[in-house]
Amino acid sequence: MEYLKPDEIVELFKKKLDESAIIDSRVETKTAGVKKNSYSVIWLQVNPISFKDAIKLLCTIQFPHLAIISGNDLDKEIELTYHFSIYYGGRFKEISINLATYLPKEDLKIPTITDLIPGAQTTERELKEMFGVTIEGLPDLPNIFLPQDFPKGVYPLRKDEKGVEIKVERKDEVKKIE
Amino acid sequence: MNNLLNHAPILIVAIPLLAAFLIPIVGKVNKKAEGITTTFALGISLALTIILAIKILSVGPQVYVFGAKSPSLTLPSGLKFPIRIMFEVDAMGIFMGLITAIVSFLGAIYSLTFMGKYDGLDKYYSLLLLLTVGMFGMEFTGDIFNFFVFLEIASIASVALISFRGTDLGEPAEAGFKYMVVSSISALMVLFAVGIFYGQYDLLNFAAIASVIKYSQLDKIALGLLVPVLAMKAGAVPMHMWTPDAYSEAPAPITMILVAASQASLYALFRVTFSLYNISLSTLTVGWVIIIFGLLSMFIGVTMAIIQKDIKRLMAYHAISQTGYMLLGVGVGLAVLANPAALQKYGITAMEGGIFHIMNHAMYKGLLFLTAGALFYRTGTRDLNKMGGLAHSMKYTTIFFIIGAAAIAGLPPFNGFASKLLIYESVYRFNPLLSIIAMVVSILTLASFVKVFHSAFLGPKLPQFKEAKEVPRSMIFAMAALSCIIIFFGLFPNLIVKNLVHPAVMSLIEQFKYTGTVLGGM
Amino acid sequence: MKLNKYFERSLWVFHLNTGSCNGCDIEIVAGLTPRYDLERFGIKLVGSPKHADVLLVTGPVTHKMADRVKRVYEQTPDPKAVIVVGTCGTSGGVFYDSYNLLGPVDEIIPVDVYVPGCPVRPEAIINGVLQAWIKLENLRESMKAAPTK
Amino acid sequence: MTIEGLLIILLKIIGAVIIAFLGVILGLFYKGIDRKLAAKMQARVGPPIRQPFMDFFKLMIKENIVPENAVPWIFNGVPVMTLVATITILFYLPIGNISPLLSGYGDIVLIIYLLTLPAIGMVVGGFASGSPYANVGAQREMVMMMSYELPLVTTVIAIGWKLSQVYPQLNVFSLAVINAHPIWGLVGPLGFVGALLLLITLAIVTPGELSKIPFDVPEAETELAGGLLVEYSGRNLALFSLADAVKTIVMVSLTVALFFPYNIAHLFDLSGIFAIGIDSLFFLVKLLLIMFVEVTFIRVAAARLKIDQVSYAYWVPLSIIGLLGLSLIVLDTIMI
Amino acid sequence: MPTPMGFELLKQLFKKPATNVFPITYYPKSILKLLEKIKKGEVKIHPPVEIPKQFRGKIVYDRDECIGCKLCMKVCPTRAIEFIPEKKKIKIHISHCIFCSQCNDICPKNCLKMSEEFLLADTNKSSPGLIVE
Amino acid sequence: MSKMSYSVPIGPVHPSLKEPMTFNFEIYGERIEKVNLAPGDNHRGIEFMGRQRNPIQIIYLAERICGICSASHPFAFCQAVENAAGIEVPERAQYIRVIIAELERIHSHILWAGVAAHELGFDSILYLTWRAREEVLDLLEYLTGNRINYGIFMIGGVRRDITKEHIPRIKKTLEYYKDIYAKLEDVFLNDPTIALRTKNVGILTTEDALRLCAVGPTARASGITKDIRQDQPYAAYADLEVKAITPDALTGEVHGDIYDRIIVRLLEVVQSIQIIEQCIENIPSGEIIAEKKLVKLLNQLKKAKGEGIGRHEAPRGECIHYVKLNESELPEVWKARAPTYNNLMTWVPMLIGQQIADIPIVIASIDPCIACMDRVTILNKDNGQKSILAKEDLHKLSVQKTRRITP
Ligand code: SF4
Ligand code: SF4
Ligand code: SF4
Ligand code: SF4
Ligand code: SF4
Ligand code: SF4
Ligand code: SF4
Ligand code: SF4
Repeated sequence: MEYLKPDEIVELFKKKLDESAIIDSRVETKTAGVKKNSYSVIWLQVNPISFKDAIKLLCTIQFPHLAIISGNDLDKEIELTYHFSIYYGGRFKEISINLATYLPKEDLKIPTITDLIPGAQTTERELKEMFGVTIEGLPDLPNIFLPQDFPKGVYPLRKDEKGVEIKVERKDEVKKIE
Repeated sequence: MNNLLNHAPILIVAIPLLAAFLIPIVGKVNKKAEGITTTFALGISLALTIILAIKILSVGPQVYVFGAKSPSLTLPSGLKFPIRIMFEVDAMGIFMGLITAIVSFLGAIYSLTFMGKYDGLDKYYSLLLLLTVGMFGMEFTGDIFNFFVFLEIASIASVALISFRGTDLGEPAEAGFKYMVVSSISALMVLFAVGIFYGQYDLLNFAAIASVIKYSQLDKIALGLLVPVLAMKAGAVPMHMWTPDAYSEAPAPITMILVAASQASLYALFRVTFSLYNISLSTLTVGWVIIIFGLLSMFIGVTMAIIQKDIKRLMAYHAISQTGYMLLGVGVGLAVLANPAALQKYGITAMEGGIFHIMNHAMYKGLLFLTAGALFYRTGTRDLNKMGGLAHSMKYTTIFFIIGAAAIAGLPPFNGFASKLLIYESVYRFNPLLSIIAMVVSILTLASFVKVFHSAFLGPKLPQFKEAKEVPRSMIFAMAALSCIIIFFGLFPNLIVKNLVHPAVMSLIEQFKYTGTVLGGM
Repeated sequence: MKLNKYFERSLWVFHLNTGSCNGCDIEIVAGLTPRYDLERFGIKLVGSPKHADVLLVTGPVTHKMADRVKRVYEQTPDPKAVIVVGTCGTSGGVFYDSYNLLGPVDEIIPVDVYVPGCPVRPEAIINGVLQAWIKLENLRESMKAAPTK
Repeated sequence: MTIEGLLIILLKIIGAVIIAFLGVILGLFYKGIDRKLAAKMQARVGPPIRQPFMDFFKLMIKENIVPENAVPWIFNGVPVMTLVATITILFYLPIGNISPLLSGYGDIVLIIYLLTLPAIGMVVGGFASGSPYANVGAQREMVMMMSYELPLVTTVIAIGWKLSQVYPQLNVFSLAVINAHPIWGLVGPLGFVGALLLLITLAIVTPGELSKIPFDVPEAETELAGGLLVEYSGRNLALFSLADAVKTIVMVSLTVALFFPYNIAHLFDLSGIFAIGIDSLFFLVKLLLIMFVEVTFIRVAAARLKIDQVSYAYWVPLSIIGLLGLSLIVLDTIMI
Repeated sequence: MPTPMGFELLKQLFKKPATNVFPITYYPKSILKLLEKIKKGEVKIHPPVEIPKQFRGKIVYDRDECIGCKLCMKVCPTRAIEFIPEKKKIKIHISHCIFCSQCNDICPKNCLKMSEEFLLADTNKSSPGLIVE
Repeated sequence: MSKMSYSVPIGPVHPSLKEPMTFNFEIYGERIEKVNLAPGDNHRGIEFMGRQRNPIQIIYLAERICGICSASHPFAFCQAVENAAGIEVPERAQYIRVIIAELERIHSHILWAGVAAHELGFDSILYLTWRAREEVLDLLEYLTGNRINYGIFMIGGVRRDITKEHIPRIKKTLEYYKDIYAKLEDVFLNDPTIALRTKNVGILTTEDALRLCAVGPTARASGITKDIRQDQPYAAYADLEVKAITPDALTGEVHGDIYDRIIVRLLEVVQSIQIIEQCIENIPSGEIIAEKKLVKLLNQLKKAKGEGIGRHEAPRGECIHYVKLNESELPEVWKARAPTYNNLMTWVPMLIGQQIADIPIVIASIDPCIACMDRVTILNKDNGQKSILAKEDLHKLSVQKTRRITP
């Protein structure tokens, strides 16, 4: 397997995809230990339209390991970050790649990647349940973490009116103990 | 009274026969009377059988010659051929007769309510009576042609009864048809054998043939015809394919009687081998043949049973399996017939076990079929998967089922254990493997019945059987009577073995006694 | 409810995790292992609440588990005792402010002994059992004194 | 019936009560020893030896919960039946040189059947409770039961057969007779090996009969949450645990009776009450040793097998060992 | 069984068990009487496994030193610390505390310490033993 | 035997699960046909709670995501915050972190070995291993002040130093494990009953492991050499030669069965011992924390802006935390991914076709931590909440039971 340098990977993405696909890119290099060996983390922001292509491209480099998808409710849109890593299996070879994409609240749709990476199912289902993102192409499976009779249209990790009502009432106030 | 007693053998047969013809007429007058009449007739038969049994066991075999001045007239010695038609009832015959009498009487009682919802009961009861007549006949007759005739009567009645639930219904009709084919073939074979004997010796009387039999090539052929055919009628593997269908499609009381009927065939098999041929044949070979039939029946029967879902089919396969025990016990006896030392040491015990098992089997298997009938009566299904939780509502049936199941599995202190114990404790001396297999099969039987018990009786109450309640009293009575017999036999096996089974076994072994009764001092 | 002196000598324990972090759970198992060996007091873990005398509950009670805790409690035959192991079961601990918790345990079922600690050391669990013994023996004494109760 | 007859019956009844009582006590006591030894081997202190008694008394005061789905009379009846069946076996077992209370024709076959009764009891009880776990447990117990029967029966029949060849006039299936004629003295070298194989067979059947690891699949705690007995509580559970304790004694004494019926009183020229005493003591020691080997040690030194592995183990290798033992004994006899 | 574990087990049969018999080996005749005896000093309980220095047990609070700055409350992950405004002092609920000692670290006056006491079981979760003032 | 399919629920309260989790199996005879996982019973809403606390408080929350590897989540979380806020960790602290993490790995793997043996009904091994485990717990208690939930991690470093006087004790413990390791290996790998139960059971092929994104020993036992300590070393691992362990190191082959998972974990115990030895050897001197004053630290975090990920190879596999700070006291995003979350899906190919009796050991074989996987939020809804196996379901199940056991 040929190894690409982090910058080359970013270049590859920019080259192979449309111009508008990669909105922003950043390569971070971190060091650790006494010897200050370094490793790299790539942060890419991808246009939702080209998102699936980006994943496909990623798969051609090496079968990537998907850690998880994290979400962040930014009022008007939702930011999804797919945390991947590639080139695992060799010392200091691994590169973390984080693909972020912003979905507007009116059009919360993203294609599934389970056809490429079956292991993504759990986290995609979680995403669907927690943020109400429609995963196109994901079979309509029952809830994985939420109860089956969870009300439709409520998405616990949203911060807007669709999130859960935050009603933290302490069952036993400290004072109650006395 | 004594006079009447002398006529007992014929009366036992004649009363049901008469009743059979009376039923349609009675039925015209009063529908309800049909069943009562049948029960009454069979009750008298039962009483007479018991009386006759006491007499035979104390006095010795009884002969009844038709048309003679004195019914017990034996042929004067020297006279060449016993020409007359005659009944000859010895300890073995009456042993079987008792089974028939008990089973048919209880069957009739059980039918009183069980068959209540069907039409055409006049036919039913007539046929039931005819079946009984056929069975009594097979057991009492001393004449091989008559045996054929009674076999036919029993067969025809059985066919009609098996398909009684409706010739337009697929399964009963098919089962009836199968049984008809089997019966026809066996009847034909028996007839051939009759021909062979008649052709060779000009004789039809068992005793007479036995006294002159030469064990010629033709005799061997006759044996070759009779053994498999009778084994088939008895439902031994590998000629058992008709039993599951017939047993499961016939109404429960009839199934019970059919079990006894196939045992009548078994009886005939023993009669042929012991009374007709006895040591003139190479007993070791034939004995082994029977043992192997027995082992096969035991093992295949039980393994087939385990996978059944229809409760009556399952029981039918167990019937096959249990027949194996009888064949095993008697087969071992036959195998050592020519070896008096071994016969004394364990052969007789083995045969006692086998013969005792016939009686026991008729009782507990009858009981089990009746409980299956009771379940069917309340649930309308025989499919175990559809039943469940019936112990909640049918307490008595549950208890009777437990008794029956424990008996068939040979658990102490029920009768099955008593006879199986006799078998285990004797056949191992012939070959240790026999006992091992017999015991293992017994455990498998147990396992199978535990499953049935679980499927049908245990578990939560099913909504569809919410209405199910205990079956009517006449059915309970029949089952209770059988249960009592089972427990009684199980608690006092020695009493039965000594007084009933042992004489029967001896009468099989001591061929000369049998022939001697008929042929006088010959 | 009947009590005899054999009851506390033979406490069979059913362990119920209602959303704990496992810290306490593994300490309970550790309590059974050679170093601590709870079995010398006749304590043994059983697999069915029907066999249990004591419920060892760990964890704040999550919504989903609340119903089950109640059911397990009901299924446990009398007489029975409940011991809560760990701070989070006692009061919520770090999980005090989650809306998904119905806990602490005593909100759901009656609790006899609390064993705070995060996690509790196995010896503290033994100490918890000791408290239960004391409570039971006191109870027996009082029942003897007033048998009508 | 004569007065003497009545007296004998009365004596037998008293004897039965005493034996039942002693059997139960011994069973619990040995269970305590078993637990203690197991704990010792696992480097623990373990419960006190009287622990099983306390467990029993505790269970007796516990509430008895009958599940909704169960048929109460069957559910409650089964434990009693199980216990009664096991205790009945005790009456047929010889203790030291005291011959069994009941003995007659073919008691060993009877014992084999009686041994199935507790198993059946557990199965029915499991089925009766209507819990899915108990159900699976009950199915497994049945599979187990069917599996270990062949080797068990082979062992018994082989010994009976050998005895019947040497003493044709004796009632060889009576345990008293077997007890009086140790197998080892009757066989030649080939038969000795055969008898050894049979002993191994019986030793491996024993944990199966008793549902102990590695054959405890019906109760597999981690899989079935207690399996058959999940739904049982209180008194019923106490009865089951008693039955289990007694059954352990029974199975172990069966090994003693079949293979180690030796007594030592005559070595010391003792007779009368002393002989009975010392032989009973010796019997208890034998029991303990064999229990340690067959039950305690095997159970702590093995993992639980799966049900298919268990039934394979019994149907194939063990049955072959048993049948091999049988054939060796037969060969031995025929060649002599 | 002739497996590695089998030998191991047999060996162990003749060794001393690894158990630390805290507080006593077996259940006593009567636990209440035992406690009495312990109180009187007639019986000694077997001590638990030795506790290392710096063990994080129940909190001790030096009330007089405390200046009521509430910093400890700010970092406490469990809200175990309650502020008593009238006295400008705090009160710690042990039943809430997870013994993280974060409050010790932040306290400017070092008036909080972790003790070695860890046998805290109680039948009442707000008993005086579980509240530090 | 019964040959009908039927479904069996396991959990959430089931003796083979130390934690609540629900499985639904469709079973044909004794064979598993279909598996449905229904996690969520242990959900405590930890990420949600994290939104209302400051990062220092979150450390303790992260620690209690799971008490078994209670160093892993704080380790990953602290790294994530440090990356997001640009805090440099002193080198000495990096070494101490690794020592603690590796000690924890020893404890966790030995614990797992005992649990696995217990699932197989082999309690003697449970006792043997857990007795051996006490030693490392004592050491951890000695170093950190607690047996479990050590509370030693802090943003920017560690809270307690490992001083000279600690070293002999650490060495003694390592010697103890070197001694006992041979015994453990012998007991596990040469026992016929264990082999019978674990060889060729619960197989996960290399391809499945890749496709399902398996991590940790579960992936490595299937032949994937994935180990962050090797792939993207952090803290002191960057100075050490750590190699991912696959079962072929011992047997020369990879089967991906439970036996292989046992091998991997056992070998990793040895590896951990070596790592700790090297760390003690090479530990640099210096500070142990970037900012000693907690108040200052809190203020620094309040002003920070940025995102960062922190990764740590926990005993069960990669643990990854993502933190986004946005000039606020509370973090904007905190996402924690525990190893079991990814390994969850591997149960399905492992379980299909196995028997009921294999369920506990297969489930245990990935060393699951349901506690940490279930941390996602769910709704607060007072009643009417129907769980996977409600009483009605159970009742229905028993009703259907007749269908199950068909002779
Ligand atoms: S008390 Fe602490 S250690 Fe115990 S379960 Fe709760 S959070 Fe975990
Ligand atoms: S424990 Fe095992 S056997 Fe029992 S129900 Fe669960 S999966 Fe089935
Ligand atoms: S030790 Fe921790 S939990 Fe306890 S009071 Fe202090 S900060 Fe709060
Ligand atoms: S931090 Fe210290 S001084 Fe400040 S309130 Fe807390 S205990 Fe008192
Ligand atoms: S009742 Fe439900 S939760 Fe409880 S053990 Fe049974 S299946 Fe599991
Ligand atoms: S023995 Fe059973 S209940 Fe006890 S810890 Fe093990 S699995 Fe849990
Ligand atoms: S990986 Fe598992 S054990 Fe480790 S911290 Fe996470 S939940 Fe706990
Ligand atoms: S599954 Fe989670 S809670 Fe259970 S032992 Fe593993 S880490 Fe602990």
